[in-house]
Order: sequence, then C-alpha cells, then structure tokens
Amino acid sequence: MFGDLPILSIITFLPVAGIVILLFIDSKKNSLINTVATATGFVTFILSVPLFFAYQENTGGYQFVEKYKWLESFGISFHVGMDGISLLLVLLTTMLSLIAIISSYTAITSRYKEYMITLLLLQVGMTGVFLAMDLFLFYIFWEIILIPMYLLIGVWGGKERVYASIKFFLYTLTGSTMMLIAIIYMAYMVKAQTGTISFDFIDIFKLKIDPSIQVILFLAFALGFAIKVPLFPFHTWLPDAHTEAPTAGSVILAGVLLKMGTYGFLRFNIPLFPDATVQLAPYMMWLSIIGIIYGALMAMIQPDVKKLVAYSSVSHLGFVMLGIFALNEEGLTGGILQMINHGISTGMLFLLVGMIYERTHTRMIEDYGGIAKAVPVFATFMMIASLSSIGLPGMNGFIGEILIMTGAFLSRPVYGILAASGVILAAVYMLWMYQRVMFGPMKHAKNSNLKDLNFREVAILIPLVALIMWIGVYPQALTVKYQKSVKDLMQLKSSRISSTADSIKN
Amino acid sequence: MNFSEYAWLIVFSPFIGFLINGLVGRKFSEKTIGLIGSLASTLSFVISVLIFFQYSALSQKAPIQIDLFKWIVAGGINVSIGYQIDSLSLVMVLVVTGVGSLIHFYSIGYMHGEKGFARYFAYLNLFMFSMLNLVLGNNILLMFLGWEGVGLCSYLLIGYYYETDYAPTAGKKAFIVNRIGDFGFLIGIFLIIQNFGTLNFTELSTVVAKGTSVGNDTIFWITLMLFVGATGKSAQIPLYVWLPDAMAGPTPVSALIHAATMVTSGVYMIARLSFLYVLAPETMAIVAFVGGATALFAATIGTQQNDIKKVLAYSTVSQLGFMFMAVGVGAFTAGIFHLVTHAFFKALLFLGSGSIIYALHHEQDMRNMGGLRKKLPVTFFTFLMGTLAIAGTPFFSGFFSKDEILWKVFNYSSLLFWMGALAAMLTSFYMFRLVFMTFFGEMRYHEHGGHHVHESPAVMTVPLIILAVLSVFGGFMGIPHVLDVFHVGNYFEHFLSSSVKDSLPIVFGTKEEWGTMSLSVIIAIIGFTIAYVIYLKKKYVPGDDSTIKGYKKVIYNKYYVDEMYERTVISGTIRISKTVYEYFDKLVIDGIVNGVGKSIRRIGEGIRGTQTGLVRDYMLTMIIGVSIMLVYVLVNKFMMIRL
Amino acid sequence: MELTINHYLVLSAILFSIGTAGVLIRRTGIVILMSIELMLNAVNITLVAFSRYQQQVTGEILVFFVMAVAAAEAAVGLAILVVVYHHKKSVDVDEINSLRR
Amino acid sequence: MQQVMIPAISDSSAQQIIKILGDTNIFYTLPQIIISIGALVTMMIAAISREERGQVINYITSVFFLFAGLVSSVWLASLPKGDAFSGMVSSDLFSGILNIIYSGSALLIILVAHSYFRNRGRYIQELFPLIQFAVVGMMFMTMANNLIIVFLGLEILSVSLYVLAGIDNMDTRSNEAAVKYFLMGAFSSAFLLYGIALVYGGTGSTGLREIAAYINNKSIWQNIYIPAGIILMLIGFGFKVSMVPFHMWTPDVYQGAPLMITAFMSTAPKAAALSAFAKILISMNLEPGSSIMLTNLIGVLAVVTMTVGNLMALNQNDIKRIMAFSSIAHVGYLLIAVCIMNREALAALIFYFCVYTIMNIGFFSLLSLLARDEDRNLTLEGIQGLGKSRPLLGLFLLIFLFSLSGIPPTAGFAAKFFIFNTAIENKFYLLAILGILNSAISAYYYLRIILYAFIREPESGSIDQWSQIKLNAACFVVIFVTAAAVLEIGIVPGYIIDLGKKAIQFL
Repeated sequence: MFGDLPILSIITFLPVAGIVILLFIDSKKNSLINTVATATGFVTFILSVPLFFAYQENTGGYQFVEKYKWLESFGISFHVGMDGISLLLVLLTTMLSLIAIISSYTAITSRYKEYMITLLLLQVGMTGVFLAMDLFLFYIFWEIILIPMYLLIGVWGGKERVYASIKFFLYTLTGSTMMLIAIIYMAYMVKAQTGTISFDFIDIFKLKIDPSIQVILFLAFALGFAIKVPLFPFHTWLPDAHTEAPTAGSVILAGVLLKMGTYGFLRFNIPLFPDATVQLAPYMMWLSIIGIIYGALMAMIQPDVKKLVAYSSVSHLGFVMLGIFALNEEGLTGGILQMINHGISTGMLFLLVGMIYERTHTRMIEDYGGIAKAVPVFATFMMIASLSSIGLPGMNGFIGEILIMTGAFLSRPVYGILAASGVILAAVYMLWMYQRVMFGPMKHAKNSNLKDLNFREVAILIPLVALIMWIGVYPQALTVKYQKSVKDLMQLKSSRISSTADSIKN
Repeated sequence: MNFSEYAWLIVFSPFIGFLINGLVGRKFSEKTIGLIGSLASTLSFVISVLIFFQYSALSQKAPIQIDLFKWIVAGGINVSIGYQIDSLSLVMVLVVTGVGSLIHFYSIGYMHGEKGFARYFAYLNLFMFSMLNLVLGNNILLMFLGWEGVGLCSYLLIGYYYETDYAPTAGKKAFIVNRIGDFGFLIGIFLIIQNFGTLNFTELSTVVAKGTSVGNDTIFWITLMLFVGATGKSAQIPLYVWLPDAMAGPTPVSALIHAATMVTSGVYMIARLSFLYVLAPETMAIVAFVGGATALFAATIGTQQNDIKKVLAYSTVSQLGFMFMAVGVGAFTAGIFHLVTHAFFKALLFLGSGSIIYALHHEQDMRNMGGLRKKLPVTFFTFLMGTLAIAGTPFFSGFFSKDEILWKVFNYSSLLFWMGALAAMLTSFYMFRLVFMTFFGEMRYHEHGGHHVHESPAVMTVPLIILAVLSVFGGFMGIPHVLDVFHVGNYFEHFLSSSVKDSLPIVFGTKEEWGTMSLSVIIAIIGFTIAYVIYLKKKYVPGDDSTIKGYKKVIYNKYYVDEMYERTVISGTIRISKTVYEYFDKLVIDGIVNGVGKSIRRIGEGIRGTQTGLVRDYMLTMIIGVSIMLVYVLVNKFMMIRL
Repeated sequence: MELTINHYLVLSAILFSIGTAGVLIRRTGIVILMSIELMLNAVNITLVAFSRYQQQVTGEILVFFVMAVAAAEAAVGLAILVVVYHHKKSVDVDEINSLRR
Repeated sequence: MQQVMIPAISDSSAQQIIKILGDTNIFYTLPQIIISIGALVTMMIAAISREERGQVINYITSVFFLFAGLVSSVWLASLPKGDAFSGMVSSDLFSGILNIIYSGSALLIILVAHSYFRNRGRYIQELFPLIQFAVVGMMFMTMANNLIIVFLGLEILSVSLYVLAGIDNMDTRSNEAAVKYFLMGAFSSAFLLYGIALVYGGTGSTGLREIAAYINNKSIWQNIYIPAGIILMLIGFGFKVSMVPFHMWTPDVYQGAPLMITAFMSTAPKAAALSAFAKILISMNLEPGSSIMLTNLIGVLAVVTMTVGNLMALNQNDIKRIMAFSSIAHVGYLLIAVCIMNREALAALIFYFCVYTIMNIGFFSLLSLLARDEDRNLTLEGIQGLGKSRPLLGLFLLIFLFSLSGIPPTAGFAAKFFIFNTAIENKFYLLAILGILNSAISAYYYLRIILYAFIREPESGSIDQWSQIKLNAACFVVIFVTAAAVLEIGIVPGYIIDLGKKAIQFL
C-alpha cells in the first residue's frame, strides 16, 4: 500500500514540519496558527488511518519497518516498526492529538503559538515511543515527552501548576533513569554474546539472560513504566498533574501518556525478561488490584471532578496492568483493548470537564448541581463517557474489563474476584459524581445560564462516542489486529514456563 | 415464510425507536414520539406472536439459533451476538413485548405534557432493547449485556425527574445495588468460562447433559454466584432495598420495569440455567429459602405502607420471593407461570395506581385518597380485578400460579410452605387494605384550583382493560390437573417442557393438592376479612408519620434496613476512604515522594552552610581533603607491603 | 652525621607545613602570600635535593621556572591586594566574605 | 634525553610551511605562537588607545588572532602526530581537538564579551590579551609531554585567570572573586608543584614517557614518592576543575567575576586541567594494583563531587552561583570517565568537553543579554517573564537548560549517555547509577530556572524590562550557533564521538 514510502517516519516527524512553519508565523495571528496546527494534526491523522487497513493481521509481527544508520559505533540505529499493538496506539495518538488541538481553540488564551508547538512536539514523542524498535531510540522519545508535558502543565496549567509540573517531571525522570542503565547493560550483553554491540530490540530479544539478572533488569524497566502507568503506589503525581494540566494536556496525559507505561511492559518487560515476568507477575497483579480498588475508593471522595477522573485512571490502569500480567490470552487481549478504551473514554471525560470548566472556571463538584437542565447535550455526552468508563456492556469499557477480569480469574480466581469488586466501586464514584453535578435542583443560580456545547465541541465528541459504541459492539475489528502479537507473547511465556520446569527437573 | 429469521428485528426494532427518539425526538410532537416508541415495541410483539405460532406448531421444539456476528473472541471466551428462540425465551418475549407495548401506549397518556417526553420514550425503547437481549441472548455474556442494560435504563428512568433530589438518588441506588449483584454474576461467568469453556446456553447444556467432570463444589459456587446477581436484579434479600425507592420513577416505568419484566429476569436466568441449578441442590435450597423469606418479609412491610406505590413495590418484592421459592424447589414451570401471571396483574395494578396518581395530580399517599370508586370507575374495576388476581381468588390467574407454587413447595418442605402461606395471607390483607383505603370510604383528597378528579383517557384505560382481562383469564393456560375437568392439560407446562423441566419429585397425592388449594383460598379470605374489618368497617386511616408507634413504626420504616446499610456500608466506606486519602495517600505515599524531594533539598540547604565565604575555611577544607587522601595512599602502601 | 637526601626532604616538608600553617592561620593577605612563597620555596628545596641526588639538572631547571612563576604570581597577587585595599582599606581576608552560601 | 621524533608529514603544503618557518618546533606550536602574537598585539593596542575605537580594534584583532589560532589548530589536528621542542610537547589529534575547544571557546567568549562589557559600563581592554594568554597556557598543558611544561602552562593559565576574575576593578564583588581565586589558586599550585617534585624524585624524570617507562619496569609502589606525588598532583588539578573538596572557591569566584569571564572559567580551563591530568595518568600506563587505588579514590571523588554540586545548587537563587554548582556537578560526571581510566573513557571525556563547552557558553551568552547592574539581576526572580516577553530567547534558554540537565534530544544527553555507556561497558555499575540519579536531581535546579523564566509571572509592571534588550549580532550568532550545535550534536553525535575515539589512539 505504501510501497517504499517511509510512512512511519513521516507520521512521526510530520508534526515537526508543523512546528517549523509555526515558528515563522506571527504569534498574534491566532486563526492562522489554528489552521496550521489543525492541518498538521489532521494530515498526520489521515496518513495514519490507512495503516489500520494496510497492516496485515494474518502475518502479524512488525510491519512497515524502517531502519537507518544512526550511531553505528554504538550499535544504535533509527529502527522503527509497527505491530498490532503499536498500530492501535499510534492511531489513538494521532486521533487524540488532533482532538486536543481542536479542543484548545478557545481554552487557551495566552502564548497560543507556543502552546500549539508544544502539543505538536508532544505528538512526535508519543508516536516515536510507540514505533521505536531500537531501545536507545525508544528512550530518547520517552524522555523527549517530558519537555512538552512539563511546559504544558507548567505554563498553561492551573493554580498549583508549578508544584505539579516539577513533580511530574522529576518523578518520571527519576523513574526512567534505571531503565537507561538497564538498556545500556543489555546492549553490552549483546556485545558479550554476539561480538557486536547493539541497542536493537531484535538483537536484545535474542539474548539469553540469566533469570536472576532478568529480575533486576525487569525491575529497572518496571520502575520507569510503573511510574508512568501509574501503578500503585507510584500514582501520586497523577492527580496533581491532571488537576493542573490544561484540558488538552489532561486528555493527552490520560489518553496516551499513561499507555506508554503499559506499552513498555508489553513491549519490553514481557518479551525481554520472560522468566522474570513469570516470576514477578503475581506481585504486579497484586499491585494492580490494590490500584483498582484503591484508585476507586480515592476517586469516590474527591471533591474535584478532575481529580476524581484522575484517580479513576489509577483504577482503570490497574485493570490494564492486571490484564497484561494475567499472562493469558484473555487478559492480554483485554488489557491491550482497555488501553485504547481508557484513552477514548477518559480522554472524553477530560474533554468534557474541560469544556464545562471553560464556562464556569471551577472544577469543584459542589459548584455544580442540577446543571443537566441547562446543558442537556453536555449531560448526555457526559453520561455516555461515564457509562463507558464504568464498563457498561455494549460499550467499549465492558469488553476490555470482562476480558481482563476473566484473564485474571483464570490466572487465579481471587484476582478476578477482587478486580470485579472494582466494577462496583466504579459505578459508585462515577454515578455519584454524575448525580451531584448534573441532577437535583439547580444549586447555583449562575449555572442556569450556562451555554450548552457548541458545534465544534460536539464535533470532536461525536467520533469518540462512535468509537465507544463501535468497540463495544464489534471489538473484533481491533482485537484481530493484535491477536498475533498476543499469541506470540503467549508462546514466549509457555516456552519459558516449560524451560523453567525442565531446569527444575534437571 | 419462516418468521424466526426475523427474530433479530424483535430486538432491534425498539433500538431503532430509541435512536430516532433519542437523536431527533426533541423536534417531534408528543404524538409522533409516542407512536414511534409504541409502534417500535408493538412491531416486536407482532413478530414474536408470529414466531410463537410457528414455533408452537413444531413437533420437535429444538431451540432456533440466530447468530449475527462474533462479538468477543479471545482465549476461552468465544461469544457472538446471537439469539436463541425456544419456548422459554418465547414466553418471556411475549410477556415483555406484550405488556411492554401496552405500557408504551399507556405512557402516551400518562406522560402527557411532561418535559423530556422524547427522552422518556427513548429510554423506554432502550429498555425494551436491553430486556430483549437479556431474554433472547444465546449466551450468558449477551444476557449480561441485557442484564446491565436494563439496569442502566432502570437508572435513567427512575431518575427521570432529575430536577428533584430523591429521584436521581434512587436511580443511583438501584444501579449500584444492582452492580453489587452483578459482581456475583460476573464471578459466576468467570467460573463457567474456567470450568466449561463456553458461555453458550446450548453448548453448556450439551456439556452438562453429557455428564461433566466439573465438581459439585464448583457448580454450587457457579449457581450461587449467579443467584447473587439475581438477588440484585430481582430485589431479593439482602439486595431488595433499591426496589421500593425505585418508585420515584414515573408509574408506567414502575409497571414495566419494576413489576412486569426487569425484576423477573433473575427468575428467568435461573430457569434458563435450570440444567445447572439442578446439579446443585444446596444452591436450590438457598434460592428457595431466600425466596420464602423475602416473600414473607416484604409482605409484612407492605402491610404498613401508606404510599400506594410503595405497597405495590413491596408486594412485587414479595411476589418475586414466591417465584424464587418455586424455582428453588425445582418447580421451574410454576415459577415462570407465576412470572407471567404476575406480569399481567402487577402491571395492571401499577398502571391502575398510575391512573389514580394521574387523576389526583401526583398524590401518592393513600391517607389522602379514599372514595375514588365512583370517580374512577374503570380504574376501580380493573384494579379490583388485579387485586382479586394477586390475592388468589379462585379461577383468577394469580390463584392458579400461586396455588401451584404452594403445592409444589409443600412437596419440598412444609416450613417453606407455611412461610408462603403466611405471605399469601398478608398479600391478600395489604392488597385489600389498599383497595379499601383508596376506593372506599370518604374522599379525603381535596380538589383545588378547578382540578377535578376524573377518569383517565382511553389511551390509558384500554391497556388497563386488556391487562384486566389477562389477569382474570390468564391462569387458564396452566390449569393444575386436579382442576382439569375437561382434560385440556396444562398447556403452559407442556409448552415450556421443551426447554425447562421440573426437577421436583411430587411425593404427595391429589388429596394433599386439594388440601393446599383450599388452604390458600381460606388464607386469602382471612386476609380479606381482616382488611375489611379494619379499613372498611372501622374506617381506620393511619395517622401522620409521627403518630406511628411501636412495632408498626419499625415495619413502617422497613425494619430500618436502609438506615443500617447507610450507617455501615455506605458511610463506612466513605469514612474509610476519606481517612485513607488524608492519612495514607496524602501523608504516607505522597509524603514519601515529596519527602524524598524535600529531604534532598534540606540536605542541600544544610551543606550550603559550608560555603562560609571565608578563604581560610576553604583552605582548611582543602587541607583536610589533602590529608585524608594522603592517609589513604599510605594505608594502601602498607597494604601493599603486607601483601 | 652525614646529610642524606632524606634530611633535605624532611626539611622541605617541614617548611612546606609551616607555609601551609601560615596560610591557614594568618589573616592578612600579604602574609598569606608570603606563606605561599614559603611553600613554593620548600618545594624548590625538594627539587634541588632530588636533582642532586639523581645527578641531573632537570630539577634545578624546574626551580628556575618556579622562581619566575612565583615572581609573576606575587606581582599579580600584590596588584589584586592593592585594588582590594583601595575599596576596603584593609587586606584582612576575613573581611572579604560578601560572596557566600 | 628523548630522541626527537621525525615528523612523517606527507602533506606538501605542511612541508612548505615547515620550510618557510625553518623549524618544526615552531610549526607544531603554531596555534600558541599565533595567539601569543595576538596577545602581545592586543596588549599594545590597549596601551595605545583606551577609547572606544581602541576597543573595537582590539576586539577585531583578538577575534582575528583567535580565529587564526583556531584554524591552525584544526589544521594541526588533521595532521599526523608530531613532537616539538625535543619531545617536550607533542601535537596530535587529541591535543588538536582540545586546542580547537580552547581557541573556539575563547573566540565565542570574546565575540560576546565585547557587547557584554560595553553594556556593563566597564570595558577593560586587557581582557583580550589575558584571555589569549590563558588559551596559550591551556594549549601547552594539553600538548605537554613533560611535567615542567604542564606546570608552566597551568601557571600561565592561572595567572591570567586571577586577573580576569578581577578585571572589573571597580566592582567589589569582582575584586573579592580575584582575591579568593588568587590566594587559593596559588595555594593549590604549591601542592601541584610538590606533587611534580615528588614524582620527579621517585622516577628521576619529569618527562611523561620516561616516567611511563620507569613505572612499567617497576611499580609505583617502588617508593612512596610516586603515589604521594600523583595524589598531590590530583589536588592541584582538582582545584582547577573544582573537584570536591577543592571546589569551595568556585561559587564565590563564579558569582563575583564578570559574567563572560565566568563563562570562560567554567569551560576551557576545566577541559585543560582534566585532559592534562588524564593524559598524565594514561601515559603513565599505571599498573593494575595502583590503578585500583586511584580508581577507587577518583570514583569516590566523582560521586562526592557531583552529589555535593547538585545538592548545593538546589536552593540557590543567583543564577551564576547555580551555574557554579552545576559546573561542579558536571565535573563529577567527567570524573567518572577519568576514574574508568581507559581510552574509551577518554573519548567520552573529550566528547563531554565539547558538549559542555558549547552549552555552557551558549547559556552564558544568553545570560549576557539579560545581565544588568553588574550581573546583580541574574537571580531567579530577576529573569521572571522572559519566556513570555521574548519567546525566542525563551526557546534558547529551554534548549540550553534541557541540555545541561541531560534531557534528549540535546547534546547534554548524548554526552551523559556516552559517559554512562562507557561506565557500564567497564562494569562501573554503581558509578553509572549514582551518576544518573544525580543527573535526575540536577534537573530540579535547571527546571527552577525555566520555572521562573516561563511559569512564574513577574510582578506587574516589571514585565517590559526584556523588551528593551537589543539583540547584538555577534552575540545572537553565538547563541544561535551554540543552540543549533546542541541540538545537532544531540541528534547525530556519532561523528564527534568517533573523532574522540580516534583522538585517543594517539595517546
């Protein structure tokens, strides 16, 4: 379909072209900036859509692979490729980035040009993370993201933005430091085993690593990923960052950035350290389960809508992690699907919260109450997003959650049972919040004049609703794309289990 | 023409109605909206009737499968969006679409002039869609989709009057309590996947019929967990608390969702999985006794309620208890039979009460009613038919079904039988109490502002009449064989036998059957008599809430169960969460994170003190450094010598 | 008693230490400068001693350079101290501590 | 005496030049000679004309000579290795690259310093000869094959820097910086000298090759003089690079000295001192036993240095002071490479020098635009609102600061990556982990600067101070070039790294 076109590089770096154009635009011409930024996002998105159809799910594996020489003496190359998992995540990224750009037209009032540049830079980093097949390249993209996100929170954020942005930056940076050490260590391991140093995923994948060293490397990677996910107890940066970030920042943060952590576990921890994965999976699952229940309980009592959604993310990402580390087909399929689902539903929730915030400038639940009467369209969308988030059957969240819980249950019943209790709590905090915001008598007279959503806002919500329903009814469309990848992971695990069993026997 | 090919239309016709009304309904007139909604439902009914006739003509009543497309495929889960038509689902579909369509039409009149008319009909159609998925789905997951979907619609419709405080709260409560039940249901699903590897009903029953290696313990847990789901949806102890509150919704909703259809899905589910339940006699016993206890418990509360809908709500809980009692003892047919007759008369009673409420401008307190018999003749007459049916008056529909349950239960356990009998007596009592307080005596309602109490329009009374007819004669499709003087046979049991068979051995003979039957009649008369004496003869009207004292107060306040839940589970969870948030999340976890940062900064601040600005201090530091390093070298040197 | 290389080395070490002590103890910039000169000259003794001991001139050549460097340093140092004196009317190093923490 | 190496130069133009010069000695020290002439010329000009015209002439002259020195360094670097002055100095790719760093950084500094000192209101032309002398000193340090030359080079550098630190003789802070630097510098050179004396005494030579030959035959533990001498030399160099615990002058002097002098002091002299020390260690080819002693010692010093530097920087308010501690921390990372003490690590060291010099000079040049009131406004509060009022300057600020904190895709990351990469290759895992954790800590204070420039809004009314800034062409070019280089090296660092690796072959 694409021939020799380096489509992945184009998708990754197209926003850079947008940035360059933006740099030369007068910062006072807001509409021109809008046009350029939106066009960049749109073209990138449009270019990424055909990938969905061009990706051969029957062949599986990495496709559209590009490999260019980069730092030869270190065995580092610009190596990108796409498998079923990254396919979906890249699509999610390009879509949410476009939505984030459009959603910011009126929300951002100062330093508009710089804002758009930041958003586009963020997109480059995120796409790169999902496509990188060289660990060094991956790390570069991984770290690049910190810069725009830091600025996004810090410059365009809320009252506590200084605290939140620094916390976000330092926490995630510290987390990923050990990963860098581990990456370099493995590169030299390749040198020790094959004679040439290489940071390439394929080469590192072929390594034979001693199980005890695997555990250490696993933990080094896991620290960075777990903070990003965030896995309990590394979650405290998230509520702060979410609360303070501007709407688009929250959307991207929840929609894509958190997925980088889970993606990292999928892409690196499980394939590279299968022995350690099998060994440590129970601990990861327990942390996930604590996260599910804990996040839900914390979400329940938040007086701030954004914080509530942030804690709900902790809970939902707990589900994703649970599914992944259930290490069976149901769990992995569900976990991956839930990554997409969470991106859509929580992204939508943050968009909605941002839209109402733009009108009222408050995020406190107590400042609302009964506004469904004033903003029925908003209330409807909010209802759909909430229901999707609590995993109502027929919507996307259900498919992911049921698969994850089944997977967890099959792994060990108690996991499934505890995770299922999170489903109850999700209903409690979401519906309670919804009721307090939307229902009841109009609590504050000034809210009765709220303007309902305008055309632009509805236009960016409709595709999300469509996806919510589509995935809910026909998840096959997505799951077939990555079932081969899941099968590969499963094969890896079963071979490891048998080999450990052999070694025990011997 | 094979109508079953169009079975998917049964499900999707209401969905199309939902889409039309939901997306563009606001622009239509009330009449259009109502017609779209009602016709969408009626279309389903017509198709299901056609299929019913075709299906009942079949000699070999094998389930008909309609698979639309694969839904979820991963590992052990392989389910489709697919529907299954057999006698059980057909009975349910007929009840749901039939009663549902009547209620749709009724709603056109009842909801006249309400804001959000389109929203109402959209929700109602969405409910039909979900409910039909629940009953027609050929696998447990699709059933669960319907199961949660009806919960959602219930939530939305209870909270229909969202500008009030109580309605959304009640809706939320319903949803959450249901979710607690669904928790059990989910675990049941997981266990089935784990042990049977399929969720398809037909495949499951085949596996079970072939003899399965799955242990009895596992099957016990599967069935018990699914039953937990049923207690939520069907308002059984301990999860019944949401149903009385659910009366906050519009009355037709109460009739449709909280009386006729949704709340009975637990019974349906057990009947659907009867092949599993019969393998777990312990679960069956639990089901039976929970049902019996609920029947009795709810009936006692029903006797002291003054809100007309609350009485009916507790009555529903109680009647559902009867159904569970039936399926619990293994009399699945009797349970489903009662489900059907109950759908008729309870829908009738709710719609009747709706008619009263409509006439009295949303007055629901019976203390403010009375003497309505003359003002609302049609409503009165139909309501009376419904009351006679539920009270178990001979040859009314409720008589046949309730009597069959009591007779079957008697074969299982006499204790359970007496519980049922007592509940039946209370049923007769509180229903006649309701009738006497509402329709007889003096008129206590104060007409004001030119509003006169008058009979409801035809669009409301016609459904009442139809349901009254069904309530009176509907029982004849399941005549107990002692009464079967013309030997027509128990048509209902016969029809259902292709998908559900009773597992209860009948140990007693005809004599005992006559005995139980006459006992139930006597019981009904006792209940009636007490009500007659107190409320018609003595014209007793309960006083204000504050004057209610003693045991009556306890019962009137529903044994304070809600308060107990509120004080322990709900506020407990919130308090624990708040404490954890303040002292663990903020102080410990975030405290550690920030503490690391802060302490690093504090160290930095501390060692800043070394930078005194005095050259001599700097030089001294240098000298100390030099000395240490030289000593280090010397130590190394000596170690070298040793070596 | 014959003088060995060690005597010279010890002497120079002692001188070096005295110089160091002077730097640490004295407060006047000029005296500190003189103490540093003493340290440099102590090293010169070492160099000359080693040079003689090894029958080479390398060390002695270095000593000449050191002397030149010391002179240059002294010149620059005194100039700097003069400028400071202009401003502060004092060359007490303990008073030069406006830059700290 | 070491036999004079006959240069095997095939380059005909080089031979032409040698013929013209008539002396290979002069040829191999061409950069030094050019820049020395420049220094003398500019000194004369300064003596003749102190008016504005003189300043401009002086400025242009020194730019010319430094550029010539830079070109000749580049040219020499491209030629094969060669000895001069009886092997006292030698020219090779290693010294060539470092000479480029010295003359290049001096060139950049002078380009910016002209406008900086004009704005400051105190323009002292001796600045130019002094910087050029310092460059000459540094070049000798790196090229030296003999401890005497190392010492002389160091002293040429030091004496120049003492004066440079106090170049603004009307500013008390500058004076204070000069006094402190001078007293402690002289003090530390005594130790260096003592070290040289002891090594000479222990080995009987000051030539690096002879010392290496001696040590290879015997052990450094032959007598106590050699290890003690090495340690004392370490102290001397450690002082110059501000290694803990000899770092204490750094913040005070950096804060007191005029901004562009600080910029100069924080870059090239560190590279000179550290490369000279590394060269000494490498050419001594220390045997394993003593290496462990030194490795452990330098490893500990590296960790202490970076930790102390980073921790002390956390709560500072003055940006120059922050940069002082930052430079201490960076020396800590550099010491990791010294600690590993093999050629691969030296390549990392050279690469780090390049990157550090570029980003530091870039950042200081940017600050020079903002400096007011004898640098007293260069505090965190002082730069508030910069990002909002001048987005372009803000962008440059971001690039330099993210590079300094080592966030990709900047050169700072590549440099750190190379160091940690080498550390892990040689199994110095603990050093790598501590180094990378330190790097994370350091992000905090760089972020603080960004924070104040971008995130914190200035007090009302003061926002417009930045709109007054006129972008001086030379200064802007320097900032732009360095920023571009930071990004360029960050994205494709390969060729510089390879160059560094090649350079190490000649040692």
